[in-house]
Amino acid sequence: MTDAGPSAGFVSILGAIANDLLDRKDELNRLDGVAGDGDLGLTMTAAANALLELAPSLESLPEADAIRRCGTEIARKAPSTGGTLIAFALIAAAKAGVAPDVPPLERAAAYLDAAAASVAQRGQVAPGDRTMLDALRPAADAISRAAKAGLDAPTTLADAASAADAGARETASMAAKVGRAGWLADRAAGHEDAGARLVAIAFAAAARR
Amino acid sequence: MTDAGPSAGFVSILGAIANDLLDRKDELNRLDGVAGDGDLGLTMTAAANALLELAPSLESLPEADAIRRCGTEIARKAPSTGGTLIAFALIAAAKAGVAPDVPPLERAAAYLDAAAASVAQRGQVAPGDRTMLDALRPAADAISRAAKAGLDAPTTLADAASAADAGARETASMAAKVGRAGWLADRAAGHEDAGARLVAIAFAAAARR
Amino acid sequence: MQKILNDPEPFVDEMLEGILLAHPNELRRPSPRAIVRADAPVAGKVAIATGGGSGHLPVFMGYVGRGLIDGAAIGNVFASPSSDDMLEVTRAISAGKGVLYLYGNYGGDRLNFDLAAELAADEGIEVRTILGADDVASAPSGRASSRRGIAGIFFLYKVAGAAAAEGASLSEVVAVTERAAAGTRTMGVALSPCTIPAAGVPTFELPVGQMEIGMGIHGEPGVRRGPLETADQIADELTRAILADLPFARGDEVAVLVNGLGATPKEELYILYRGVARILAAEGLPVHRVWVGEYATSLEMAGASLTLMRLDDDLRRLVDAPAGTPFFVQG
Amino acid sequence: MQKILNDPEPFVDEMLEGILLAHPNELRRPSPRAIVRADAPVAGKVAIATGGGSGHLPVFMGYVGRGLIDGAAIGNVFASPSSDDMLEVTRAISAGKGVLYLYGNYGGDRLNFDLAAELAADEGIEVRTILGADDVASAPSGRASSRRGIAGIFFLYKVAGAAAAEGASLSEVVAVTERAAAGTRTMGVALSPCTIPAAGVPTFELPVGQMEIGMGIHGEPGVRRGPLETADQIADELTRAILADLPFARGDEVAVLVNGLGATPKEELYILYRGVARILAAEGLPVHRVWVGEYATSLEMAGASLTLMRLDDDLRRLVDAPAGTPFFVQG
Ligand SMILES: Nc1ncnc2c1ncn2[C@@H]1O[C@H](COP(=O)(O)OP(=O)(O)O)[C@@H](O)[C@H]1O
Ligand SMILES: Nc1ncnc2c1ncn2[C@@H]1O[C@H](COP(=O)(O)OP(=O)(O)O)[C@@H](O)[C@H]1O
Ligand SMILES: [Mg+2]
Ligand SMILES: [Mg+2]
Ligand SMILES: [Mg+2]
Ligand SMILES: [Mg+2]
Repeated sequence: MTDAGPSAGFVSILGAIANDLLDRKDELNRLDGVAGDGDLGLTMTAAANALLELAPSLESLPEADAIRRCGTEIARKAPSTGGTLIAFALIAAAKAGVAPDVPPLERAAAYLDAAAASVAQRGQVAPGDRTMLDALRPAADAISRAAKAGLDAPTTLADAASAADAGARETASMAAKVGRAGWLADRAAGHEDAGARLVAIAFAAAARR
Repeated sequence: MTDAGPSAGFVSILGAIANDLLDRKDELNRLDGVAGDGDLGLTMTAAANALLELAPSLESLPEADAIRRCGTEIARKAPSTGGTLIAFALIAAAKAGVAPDVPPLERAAAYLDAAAASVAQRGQVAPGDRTMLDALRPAADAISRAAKAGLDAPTTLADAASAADAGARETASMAAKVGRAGWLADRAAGHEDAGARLVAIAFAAAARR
Repeated sequence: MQKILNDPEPFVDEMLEGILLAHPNELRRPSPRAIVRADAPVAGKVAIATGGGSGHLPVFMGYVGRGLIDGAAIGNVFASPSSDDMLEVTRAISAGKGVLYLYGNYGGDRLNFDLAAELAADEGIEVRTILGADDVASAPSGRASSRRGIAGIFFLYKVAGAAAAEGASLSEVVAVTERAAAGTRTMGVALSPCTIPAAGVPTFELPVGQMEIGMGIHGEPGVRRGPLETADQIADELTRAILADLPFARGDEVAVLVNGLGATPKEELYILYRGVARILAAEGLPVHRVWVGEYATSLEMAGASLTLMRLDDDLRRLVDAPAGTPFFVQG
Repeated sequence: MQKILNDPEPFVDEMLEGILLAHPNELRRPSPRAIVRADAPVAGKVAIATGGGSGHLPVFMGYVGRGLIDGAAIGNVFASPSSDDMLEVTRAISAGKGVLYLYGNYGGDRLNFDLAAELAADEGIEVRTILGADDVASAPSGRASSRRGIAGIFFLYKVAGAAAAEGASLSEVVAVTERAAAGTRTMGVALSPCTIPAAGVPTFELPVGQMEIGMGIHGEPGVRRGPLETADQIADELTRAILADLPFARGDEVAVLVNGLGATPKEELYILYRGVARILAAEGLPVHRVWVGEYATSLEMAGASLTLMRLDDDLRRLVDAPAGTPFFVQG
């Protein structure tokens, strides 16, 4: 990590996430196809490619600016429901007013809190509605807890990843509240929500890095 | 054959042919699909149903009138290339000026001669062009020969049926001259012409009756 | 994947290039994913913007033209356009009389177009929004505002576009279009899936001999899946669901749209309409005018949808008004 | 068989019933298989009759209307109408200025329509015949008169119909339409078969990943079958075959029709046109006007055809003239 700019840590996590998303395209399409239109893998491929292209220019930026650039880039290049909610979430995180001298895990906790609040507000959803929030909220909470408890970064990220994974798994038994209603043939029963799995993939990538 | 009208013999052959055509619908569609549009079985089903409906009203007509009615009915109800050529052929046969007191096989020979000439003229084809004429011409010739030789009806019809069958088989190695040209991928090679097989079916039905 | 294409990746951009090459005098492209009338902004007229994912032609940009809408933001296949794209459209069509955003009720579109509307307002452009939410199969009538927008948007474009062409103010256009939306109901049936080019495999499986009643135009699940029924049975199921929902009442004059989803021949659409017409006649609902054809598609999906709009004098005049785009002409 | 129908047997008659129910003010039906303009015969005008098998909408009856043709005889799916049907059409449209028969070059149609023309002549109606024979894939240029007629018939209807609407005499209509026919060439590609409802199984097999270049609109074999190529490669193969055949020469102004066979989305047709437009530009052939959509279909067959017509001043004016039917409107 020689010559590391202020956002080097963020960028390296970003690269890990983007690469994993590229690998999981078909799985995300398939999950989205169960109840939606089967394109989340395509949208996330567009997002991941945009981020990988952007990454080199981010390292030297202040962290909040780097995060905001990711948000505006996804808003432009991957503007689906999922993509736009993620873009808004990143922009909200960038706006959260996190001071650069706060320790990394606390910064992460503050970003994720703002991000989860943004998804809930913009998407008008709560936990249990079978959306990406069902993986994001528990992961954010796990990081907050770990940061408060003073755990180390690898442990914290592993906790967050397993919280996100558990949250994604639970969506398989949830009924969707947004979009289609309960009176529709519930083909989705037993399948995870695509956006929740996407969040779990991202946290797993961050933890593995 | 009590109460038989002047066309009872013709009508009974007609019924046999119509029923066999109904049975062979899929085969005729399939053969027509090889180089054409796959509908000869459908057209012949329409023709056969029309003839079966018409048949009861024909027995009491003079034979030439009965034949002409079959032609005009097929022209109305089954007006495809194959159907219309058969309709014209029947009308030509009816117009051939065959005297009712000529012996049956000679009458048949004269009808068929006029029919084959009509197909050749209306369709602008000659034997060897891979059409129904390649079964009709040899069958007509076989009946002429048998009638001249004074053979009995069953033998004559059996001869005609095997001549038509042999003619239909030969079309499998003929190149089409009408419609598609030789420069087209010759998917038809090895398959019989649908219209020739149709004629062979008709003569086989007549012989079996 | 039996498709005529070069590469799934630039599918949308190559399609746009083809459309612009074919219709250079009628359409222009202020930015890569924004298509507007060649003569936009049209002075003295309320402007109408729409947008949404690709794969539904003539929805969306096929309705950009005379007597219809002014511009469309173009997303990837089945994906929302960006707020930037919608903002570009808005800027290119705004003639100072206000802009109506008229599009289907989908999460991504709402997020992006609401943001575009905010940004446009910051630039001094007044924007009002009406959502197409006509698919009775997508939510019960108690939650009608969460319904998906499908082929019924055609009637909304027609009404809003004709009102704007007549010189109505933004609030007048909004009022009459909201009345149209309130009286428009659609339901569809899918007989086959379709394949997003970049995905390469069908979005879902629908075995031969089966149909899905109420399926969405991106392949979202419908109300039930079962054995393929006859045209008359399908007409009955679609028509009854629609009639019960508004509910339409004896004597209501209606406009009818029988829409093909992509692979279903016009011959079949007319057989379906025959069944619908008989029911409408029996229910005492006079048919003012009928449109039969492909008005809102899902790539090569087989199937059809039925839309009914309840008419009043204004709506009757507006649906009858002339219109002309490269994809749709009404004399 | 994923079709919306009641019963294969009355398929054509139910379709006609649906069409008449949908468009009662524009079309009428003097006999069960004859569809004519509601206002036929149109006084003072040469009348134009066509006909052919069903399954190709808007070909044939979709072009019955203002500025186009006057009537169509309707056959079963892919089968000729009867001579009686054509005679009924002829009687219903003849306004004393003569009748032009304009239809595709198929054996059954020729036999039946020639007979109808003879019978019409017996009744004192003058009939002239022009055949559409535009499919370059169906016979070499040395035997051009034995070619099949496919989507290019649209241009012939347009030219003949506009000339008749201008008040031209029968021999004038014939002359300009023959000039149009002489300068019109089409070639197509099929990506899937289609199924005649009464047959219940596809007319032929075409494995996924394969295409057939030059296939006829009833599934008649084409010039070659091979792996599915890119849109640009297909554009190249179709365009080059057409350009070489007339041959078109640098500077010739052309009208272009990119026609979908049934299941191919408009998105793909425009991607195909993009490839065609590039070649035409490179060859120095100015494009006067482009039509993209479903103008001559084969039920639910996937695929497309390309038609080019060489223009002169008359033909340019005639293709641009307004026209209006329930299936096609040009402003
Ligand atoms: N209102 C919402 N709030 C939060 N998340 C949502 C909402 N709607 C959809 N999502 C998430 O987005 C995912 C689908 O994203 P995407 O495929 O991009 O949507 P679309 O194709 O419908 O635009 C869902 O799996 C879900 O997790
Ligand atoms: N010009 C012709 N002369 C004689 N027979 C012909 C001619 N053209 C076609 N046929 C016969 O008609 C058969 C096809 O009949 P049909 O399926 O009714 O034609 P289509 O569907 O093309 O109208 C062919 O198999 C052939 O035997
Ligand atoms: Mg999706
Ligand atoms: Mg045939
Ligand atoms: Mg989507
Ligand atoms: Mg046929």
